[in-house]
Amino acid sequence: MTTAQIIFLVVAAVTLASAFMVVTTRNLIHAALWLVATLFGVAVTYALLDAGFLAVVQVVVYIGAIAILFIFAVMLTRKEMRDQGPQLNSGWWISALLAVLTFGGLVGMLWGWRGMDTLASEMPVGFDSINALGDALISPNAFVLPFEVASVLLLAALVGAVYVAFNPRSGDSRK
Amino acid sequence: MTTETLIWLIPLPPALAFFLIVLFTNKNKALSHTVGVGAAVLSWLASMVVFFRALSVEHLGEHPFVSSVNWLPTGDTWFRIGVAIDPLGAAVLFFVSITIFMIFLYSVGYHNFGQPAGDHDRKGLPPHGATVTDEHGHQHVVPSVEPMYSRFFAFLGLFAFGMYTLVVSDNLLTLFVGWEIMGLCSYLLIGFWYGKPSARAAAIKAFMTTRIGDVFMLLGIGLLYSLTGTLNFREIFGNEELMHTLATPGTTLFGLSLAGLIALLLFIGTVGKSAQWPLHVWLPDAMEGPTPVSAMIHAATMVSAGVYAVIRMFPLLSLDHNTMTVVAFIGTFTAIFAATIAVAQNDIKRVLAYSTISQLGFMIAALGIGAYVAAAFHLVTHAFFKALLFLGSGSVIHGMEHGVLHTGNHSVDPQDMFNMGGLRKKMPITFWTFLIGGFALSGFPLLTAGFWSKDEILADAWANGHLAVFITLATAAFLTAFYTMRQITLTFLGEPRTKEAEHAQETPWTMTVPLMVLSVFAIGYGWVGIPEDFPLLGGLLPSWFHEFVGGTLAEHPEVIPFNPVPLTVSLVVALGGLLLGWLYYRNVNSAKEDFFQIPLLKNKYHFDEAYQVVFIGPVIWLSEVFTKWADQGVIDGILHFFGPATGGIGAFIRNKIDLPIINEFIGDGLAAVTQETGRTLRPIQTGRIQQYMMLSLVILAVVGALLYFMLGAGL
Amino acid sequence: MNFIYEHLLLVILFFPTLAALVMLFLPAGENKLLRWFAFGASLVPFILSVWLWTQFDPNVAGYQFEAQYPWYEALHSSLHLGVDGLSLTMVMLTTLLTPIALLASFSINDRVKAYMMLFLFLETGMLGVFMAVDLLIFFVFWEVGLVPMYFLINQWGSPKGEREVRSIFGKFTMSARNYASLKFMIYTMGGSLGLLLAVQMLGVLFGNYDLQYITANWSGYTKDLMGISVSTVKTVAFWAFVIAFAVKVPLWPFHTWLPDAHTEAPTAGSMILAGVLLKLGAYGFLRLVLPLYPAEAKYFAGALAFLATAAIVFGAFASFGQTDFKRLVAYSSVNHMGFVVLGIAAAASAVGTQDATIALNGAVLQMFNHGLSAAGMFFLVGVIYERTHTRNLDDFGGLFPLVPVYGGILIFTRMASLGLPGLNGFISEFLVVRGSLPLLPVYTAVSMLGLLMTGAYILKGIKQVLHGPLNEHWAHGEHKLTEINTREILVMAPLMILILVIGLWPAWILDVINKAMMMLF
Amino acid sequence: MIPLSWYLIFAAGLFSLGLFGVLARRNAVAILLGVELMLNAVNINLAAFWRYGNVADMTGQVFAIIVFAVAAAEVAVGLALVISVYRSRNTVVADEIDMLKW
Repeated sequence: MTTAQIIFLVVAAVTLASAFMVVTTRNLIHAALWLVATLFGVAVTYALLDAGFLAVVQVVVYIGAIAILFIFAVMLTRKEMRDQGPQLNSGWWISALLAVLTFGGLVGMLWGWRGMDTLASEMPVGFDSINALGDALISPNAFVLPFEVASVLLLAALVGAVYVAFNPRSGDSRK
Repeated sequence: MTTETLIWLIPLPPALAFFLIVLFTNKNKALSHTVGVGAAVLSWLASMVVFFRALSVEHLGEHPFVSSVNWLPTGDTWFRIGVAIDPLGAAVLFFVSITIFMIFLYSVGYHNFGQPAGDHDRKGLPPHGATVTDEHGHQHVVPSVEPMYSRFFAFLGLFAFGMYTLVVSDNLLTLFVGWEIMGLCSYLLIGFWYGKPSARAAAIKAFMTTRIGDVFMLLGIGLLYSLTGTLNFREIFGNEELMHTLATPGTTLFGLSLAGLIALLLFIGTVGKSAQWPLHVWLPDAMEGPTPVSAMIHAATMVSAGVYAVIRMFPLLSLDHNTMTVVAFIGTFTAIFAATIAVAQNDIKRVLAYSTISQLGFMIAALGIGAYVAAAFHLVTHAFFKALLFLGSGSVIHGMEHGVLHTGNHSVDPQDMFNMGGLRKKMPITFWTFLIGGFALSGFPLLTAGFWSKDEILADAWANGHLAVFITLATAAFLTAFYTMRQITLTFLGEPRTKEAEHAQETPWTMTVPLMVLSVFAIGYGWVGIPEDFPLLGGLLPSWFHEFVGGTLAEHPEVIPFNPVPLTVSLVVALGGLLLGWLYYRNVNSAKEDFFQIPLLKNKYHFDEAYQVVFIGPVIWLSEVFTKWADQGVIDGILHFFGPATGGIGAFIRNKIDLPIINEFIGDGLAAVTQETGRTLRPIQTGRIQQYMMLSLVILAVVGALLYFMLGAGL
Repeated sequence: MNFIYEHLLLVILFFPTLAALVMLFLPAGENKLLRWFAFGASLVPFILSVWLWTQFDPNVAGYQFEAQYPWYEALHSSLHLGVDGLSLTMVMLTTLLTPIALLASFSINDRVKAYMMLFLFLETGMLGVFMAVDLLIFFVFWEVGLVPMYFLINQWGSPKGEREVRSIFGKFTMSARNYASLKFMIYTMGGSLGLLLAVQMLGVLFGNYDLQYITANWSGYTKDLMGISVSTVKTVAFWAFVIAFAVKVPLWPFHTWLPDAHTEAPTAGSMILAGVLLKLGAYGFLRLVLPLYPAEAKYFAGALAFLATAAIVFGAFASFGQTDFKRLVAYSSVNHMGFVVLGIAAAASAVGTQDATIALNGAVLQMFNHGLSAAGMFFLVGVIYERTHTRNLDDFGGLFPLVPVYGGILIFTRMASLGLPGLNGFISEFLVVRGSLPLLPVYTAVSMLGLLMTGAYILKGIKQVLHGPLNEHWAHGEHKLTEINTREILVMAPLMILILVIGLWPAWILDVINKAMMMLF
Repeated sequence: MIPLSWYLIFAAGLFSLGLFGVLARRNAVAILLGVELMLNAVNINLAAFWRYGNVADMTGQVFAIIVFAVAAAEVAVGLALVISVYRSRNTVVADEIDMLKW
């Protein structure tokens, strides 16, 4: 057991536990907060994988924006739900079974794969992954087009979200 | 100015006058006739200059005045048009310019210039007279001015242009241009009083009848042009090799030589234009035109053009014996045929019209027997005396109309000779000039021009051994003298038969001056053609005409020796006819007493009716057939089969295939099956997103497992 | 200026379309503005074609002012334009008649904008045919011209009249203008089906549609095609071309669309229809049939001449039999265009001889002349129809005293149509007769019967309209016939001047035609 | 050193938990929470494969970035939809939002 392994196992356990709480806790606010914890765990995992940029983006975008958005959404819709009543469907055990089966299936499939025990090679000396990522994103030979498409997608989502969430009864002064 | 330039200019003034009057001066009567008469004077002056210059040239026949320009490009070469004056052209130009000038002058008076506008006159109808109040308060009816006065001068101008063009042309095409323009003018002038249905019909009849001839003539021109590559008279006739080729007998239809065929086609044009049998029917009807000016145009000038054209083409004509025979036959037959009809006519102008046809027949017959100088001579003299007669008859009618206006009895026909009588005293100038013209027409011996020219034709016929022609023409000449005397007697001699005739009046100077001028020529022009060896008179004056016009051809026609037989015959028929006419008709007072009112003659041998049945009826029937039956029946019928047939096929496909099979069975059937299936499967759609997802996961798992085990087993 | 000169044909061709598109943005109700705009716009191509005429060198063989623009690369078809003496004459005719027709249309008050736009589109369509040096372009413009004409007849045709269609399936009725426009469209399209197929075949065979290239190679082509002997293919293709053009000319027995279409079309539509559209067919004969199929044309010259003679004779007879003034004039077009084809047939039988050249000169000049006189005639019929709302000859008669100026113009134009020497029709008819007579003597002689009947129906027209006792019905009150007005005289004036000028001095135009014909054949 | 399999199994677990949340939770917002978990699991995989493959090839990371973008978009639109539905139907329970059924 190396230090890295121990760190990984701890992080993984915390992350999975938080994730479990996300899907099971009754209070949605709590669920959202557990999600923050999970996301944070994933960010640490990225760091472990030497993907520093991803780790930072994970924290900034997921925790800083998405999770907060969830909390807002929960608060906006919470009035009726309170915390009463079941938070799970009546057929939740089928879902659980399916989830377990999926996990089993995935693990089972992975088990026979030869690359399972591959170890990470050393990072090349002087290799700056952030620099390389930046190059890849804006290089015409690489991913500038998907990158731009993603930005268009975001813009479309922005417009769409505003349009969908817009309340014509309260906010539309034109009517 | 060179003579050639002058010749080019001759036809121009009348054409300019036409455009000036039509476009600008048509509202002003005085200005219009000034322009018209002025143009006629200019052309006349130019013609006289050309004529006298032509006289001064020796051997004009070999060295005529010619000038030409490129006109139509035809492949590598050009078709050239131009002018030429040779002896024949000069002679014709002489009489044409004088008569045209006289006509213009005469028209001023005839259309009552200076008289008030009519009370009820309308455009398109002859003037009916105007009521005027004199200083004493009496109301008179006086002749009224023609409502379309200016237009008449415009038409006359165009007509003169056509005639001059025809005369000065050096080629057949421009001759044809002038020919057709005159055809148009004759149409316009005959139909001048278009308000009268009879005039309207006569105009069309004239145009169509002459057009039959013209169409053949055009074919002839086309044929000649394509065979020789030119239409220039001199180039064709001067080319002996070509003429020889054309004369090769038996190469075309009916065993005619090419020359014969072309000449025949061209001659048919003349038959139409010069109103020869069987296309003579239009000329008498053409008298519907304004009396008598347009009639005079048709009779004295335009119809001469037909003869002129044949004389022009004489070298070609004479190449084929068969064509010559046809020409001689048609001429001779027309001469006697028209003369017999003329005997039975009562309308003063119609008598003259038939006499014109008959006289033209003389000329054509002369050409047919080869006496082309005689024909040309008769052409000129006839033009003078027939113009005189027509103008004279117009004067008579004008005088009679005066009488009609005076009495106010419009039922009296001012043109019927049986309504006249005794006009000698009322209209002395008209009488004397008419008498001169009539005697010239009859061939009154020695004194008149008609005698010399007619005598020459008879002499030629006799000398060349055409006995049948000689006898027929002599008979026709006798009839001519007879009906001319009948006309003079009925019109001028004896006592007035009606009140109107009593009140007839002499016509104004613009009408009588032309009469006097023309009567001078009707007498004097004969003297230029007295044969050299004529007893007593021969040699007193040189036989100028024969010398001059005979020089037109390369080969100078031989002078026929004097023979007493034709001279005697001519003397007998002329004097005999005149005498018999006077003796018989001085006692006849009405149409009923007239022995010669034979229905067959009176009805012109029923040619009009026959043509109506044989030609016009079928044409109208055919035209109906072509529209109603062929186009709208057969062709459109076939098309109308396709339209509805396509529609029918469409309907069949729709009703029998599309609707039952495709729509109901396949289309609706599939829809029903789909619908039923959908209805059955509908409960699956719970609308719950998580159930969908679970289902898809289960299916994914099952399919994935299947694939994994099956493929995995295979791998 | 330099740009215009270099692309002169393109500018002439598309200026009307451009103007029509600009018209889209003009206010619809401003009839006066729309009329003058369209008229002014149509003058531009005319002025440019006069310039073209002056710049054109008749002594140079082949096309001039050639210009090639990419169009359909995949098919190797390009917008290849060019004019020679033949097309130049026709371009002149088109650009001359369009402004005149537009000026004649000033009395149209119904949907002026659409009407004027259609007319301008029509001009482009017609000009395109005359300028095309590419078979596919030729065909495209050939069909383009139909569409505006269809709508002009269908929408602005004479509103009255029902047409009873009888067939073996029974009878039904439809409005006359509907019937006429449909007939016009279907007839022409049906005729050009074979043309399309034949054009496609040539295109496939040679890999491009360039007219010069195909002309140079096709007549000498001897290999079998698709397993069929080349002579069979050529014969079939020849007849496909001939039928397409024969419908348009129209030749007997493909002519029955013409009286209907002419009669129902609006006045200016008839003018253009008779003046230019009929020429497209004859132009097709000269531009495509004779150069592409010299051997077949020679072989079938007799058949063509037969149809032409039939058109001349039957057209004249049928015209004589009409009681409808406009229909009478319409049938006269059949008669006159017959002479064009007679000349072409004669030339086909002996290409290269002087007779053939003369016949062709006559045919082309006859096309131009008929354009002038037929346009004039239809306009004059329109003038009187506008005032009286009837075309029945029996309703007229005795109008001369009421409308002397109109009468004079009518007689003048009718005489031009009759072929009176001194006016233009004579020159061309004489040349055709002169050229055809030695080559096809029998047909030419028979066609003289048609020439005779031409006189008959023309005089009938004059007699029935103008002559006769004063017509009281049209003389007074609300029916009072008014004299032809200044605008209408202005429409007729250029036509009449040209008729007279060509009649007296034809060399200026005939020289261009003659040289073109010499070099073309 | 950590073998690749650890990351993969970790990601699989995270994914399965997310899947359970998506399938079992009633609240629409909670379903979206589950979706986020699943997306994170995928991202872990992408990052891991990048690290254990050719480091110079940035495809894995780029994909992860794009997944971030998609996730952000999805959340924004998804939550907007939820709020919109909540306004009109006054519920966020997924089972009750079944207007799309037959």
